[in-house]
Amino acid sequence: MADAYDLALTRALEAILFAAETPMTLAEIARHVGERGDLLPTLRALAESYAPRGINLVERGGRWQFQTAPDLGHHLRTSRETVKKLSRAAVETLAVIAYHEPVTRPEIEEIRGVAVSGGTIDVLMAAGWVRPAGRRETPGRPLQYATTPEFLAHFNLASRRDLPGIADLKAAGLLDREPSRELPLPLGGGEA
Amino acid sequence: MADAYDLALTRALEAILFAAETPMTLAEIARHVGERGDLLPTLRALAESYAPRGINLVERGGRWQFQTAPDLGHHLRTSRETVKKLSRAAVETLAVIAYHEPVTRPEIEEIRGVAVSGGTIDVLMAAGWVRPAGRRETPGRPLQYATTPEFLAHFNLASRRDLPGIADLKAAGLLDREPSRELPLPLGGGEA
Amino acid sequence: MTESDPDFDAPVRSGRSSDTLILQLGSWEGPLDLLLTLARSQKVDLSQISILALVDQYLDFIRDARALSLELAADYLVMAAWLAYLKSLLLLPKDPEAEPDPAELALKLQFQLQRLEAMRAAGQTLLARPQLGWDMFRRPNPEGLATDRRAVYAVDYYELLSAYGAIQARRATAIHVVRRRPVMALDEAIERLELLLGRSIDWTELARFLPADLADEAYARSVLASSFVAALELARQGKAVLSQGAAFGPILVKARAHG
Repeated sequence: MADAYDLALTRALEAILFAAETPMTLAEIARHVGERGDLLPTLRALAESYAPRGINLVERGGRWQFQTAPDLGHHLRTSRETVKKLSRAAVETLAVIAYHEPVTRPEIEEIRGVAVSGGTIDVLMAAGWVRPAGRRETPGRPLQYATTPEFLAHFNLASRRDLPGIADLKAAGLLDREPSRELPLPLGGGEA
Repeated sequence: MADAYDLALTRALEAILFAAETPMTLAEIARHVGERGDLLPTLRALAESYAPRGINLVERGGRWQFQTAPDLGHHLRTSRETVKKLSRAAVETLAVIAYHEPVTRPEIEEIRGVAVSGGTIDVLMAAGWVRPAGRRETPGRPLQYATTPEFLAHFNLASRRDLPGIADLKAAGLLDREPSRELPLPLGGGEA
Repeated sequence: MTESDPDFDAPVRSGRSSDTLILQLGSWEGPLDLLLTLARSQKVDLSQISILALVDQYLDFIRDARALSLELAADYLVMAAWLAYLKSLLLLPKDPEAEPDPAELALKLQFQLQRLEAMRAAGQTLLARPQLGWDMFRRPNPEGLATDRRAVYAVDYYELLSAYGAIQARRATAIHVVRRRPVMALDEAIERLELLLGRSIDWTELARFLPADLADEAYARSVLASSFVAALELARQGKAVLSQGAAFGPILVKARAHG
């Protein structure tokens, strides 16, 4: 990190990510800095140098962006900001999609035990958190849904692996379509 | 700068200025951080710490803002090349100019047997292969066109003399039909 | 009202527990949700719940609701019927041949309840996380990164040369040679037919006036066509009379007697 080359690259990365209108993939960043070999180590070092600051450089769903540190929201909120009030059905549907993706609507309905209204998925798509993700190659070719990088960015998740408790849920067999033969493990404490 | 209080203030200032819609006055910044005494020393120290970076904190007319370092502007613009296919009319026009230069537009039209649109020659000039080459000293003083060194470079030609003559074209099967006897060979004499 | 009395606003009808449930009738999102709520009232881990007790709870709830003539959506009743069936299977002596296996059905129900509970908790955990636009902020008005599109034209040497070749080929004076084709011209046909017809006043088939040895098929068709048109022309001129008995029948021709 100390030599002149890395300094120039680091400065370029800072400027590009600062000016970018949307979070950028590695390929997009590379197009702006030109051919400079592997950017990832420099990006990671840069992110680390920003970690204690009020501005953070983060990777969310494979896209890099600057954002303010999550603990400083109270300095920044104005009367304009309102938390999107999601219906219980929307929150639950979002969780089902995030933890089971790609998932079809019949599967969402089976997990929730009720019909999912078109409006619910619509709200999640309008928020930019959910997208259609191709068709399942089964009879009827039902449309599948998955979350977007914007969903990860919104909830400050680096990747789906960081979804709270996902490893435990998976180990407990609760992300499977069918119960496993053995009795499922009890849900772990408060986390799930 | 080292104590915890200043670190918290510095982080808040970073976040506030990063998330600001417009450059902020000291009073506006103070409203966001609450009563914290004199902000100016902390702001100046922060500006100094950003000075070598790709993002700078600057004061302009009493207002503070983050901006990209002025020497990095070239990274914020990139040019992407898109390959376009040259139209048949443009290729023919280019060929006529190459074989007959300097040549006027009426002459190109006569040789091709069809009208040549201004756009066609514009495309060839935009591609960097054709340039205006003075006016012909005849009535109406029509503009003449010629090829550029880039044209030669693109086709890997040392000079226009390397262009094959009619006989060569015929031998290579590039003339579908036999030209009439009376047709003067365009590459006659010293001109080409 | 005194603030020291927290129960002041409590519902008066808190005597019967089923009442409390029924008062909340609208707040369940379907039978599975109701089942989950009932299961939670067992106050044990969902993996330890008694399915039989749960079934009884659900059936009691539905019976109470019906006793109060409350309208229940059909899916609540379908679930009630299914649970009653499950209960009967579970109570019967264990039959290894039973299909479906009641234990497996119970396990599946338990799995669904656990999974719904897990997703519900996950949703709440997500909402509790820092959120963009509330906890974290991006720059509101980034300058943006510009991409200039520059066109690069593709043309290779061969294209250039063949284009020039094509121009030269176009410029070449084209000499069109018309191949002589074996035809019988109309004038010739008229002259010939008129001669053969003579002054005959007998009806004769037109085909009999055609030359006999027509080896060349193209020429034969030409002769037929020309002779037919010649016959029409002679009829128009009043020199011949034509007759045809039926469609596609033989065409008869004779000279017209001049009065």
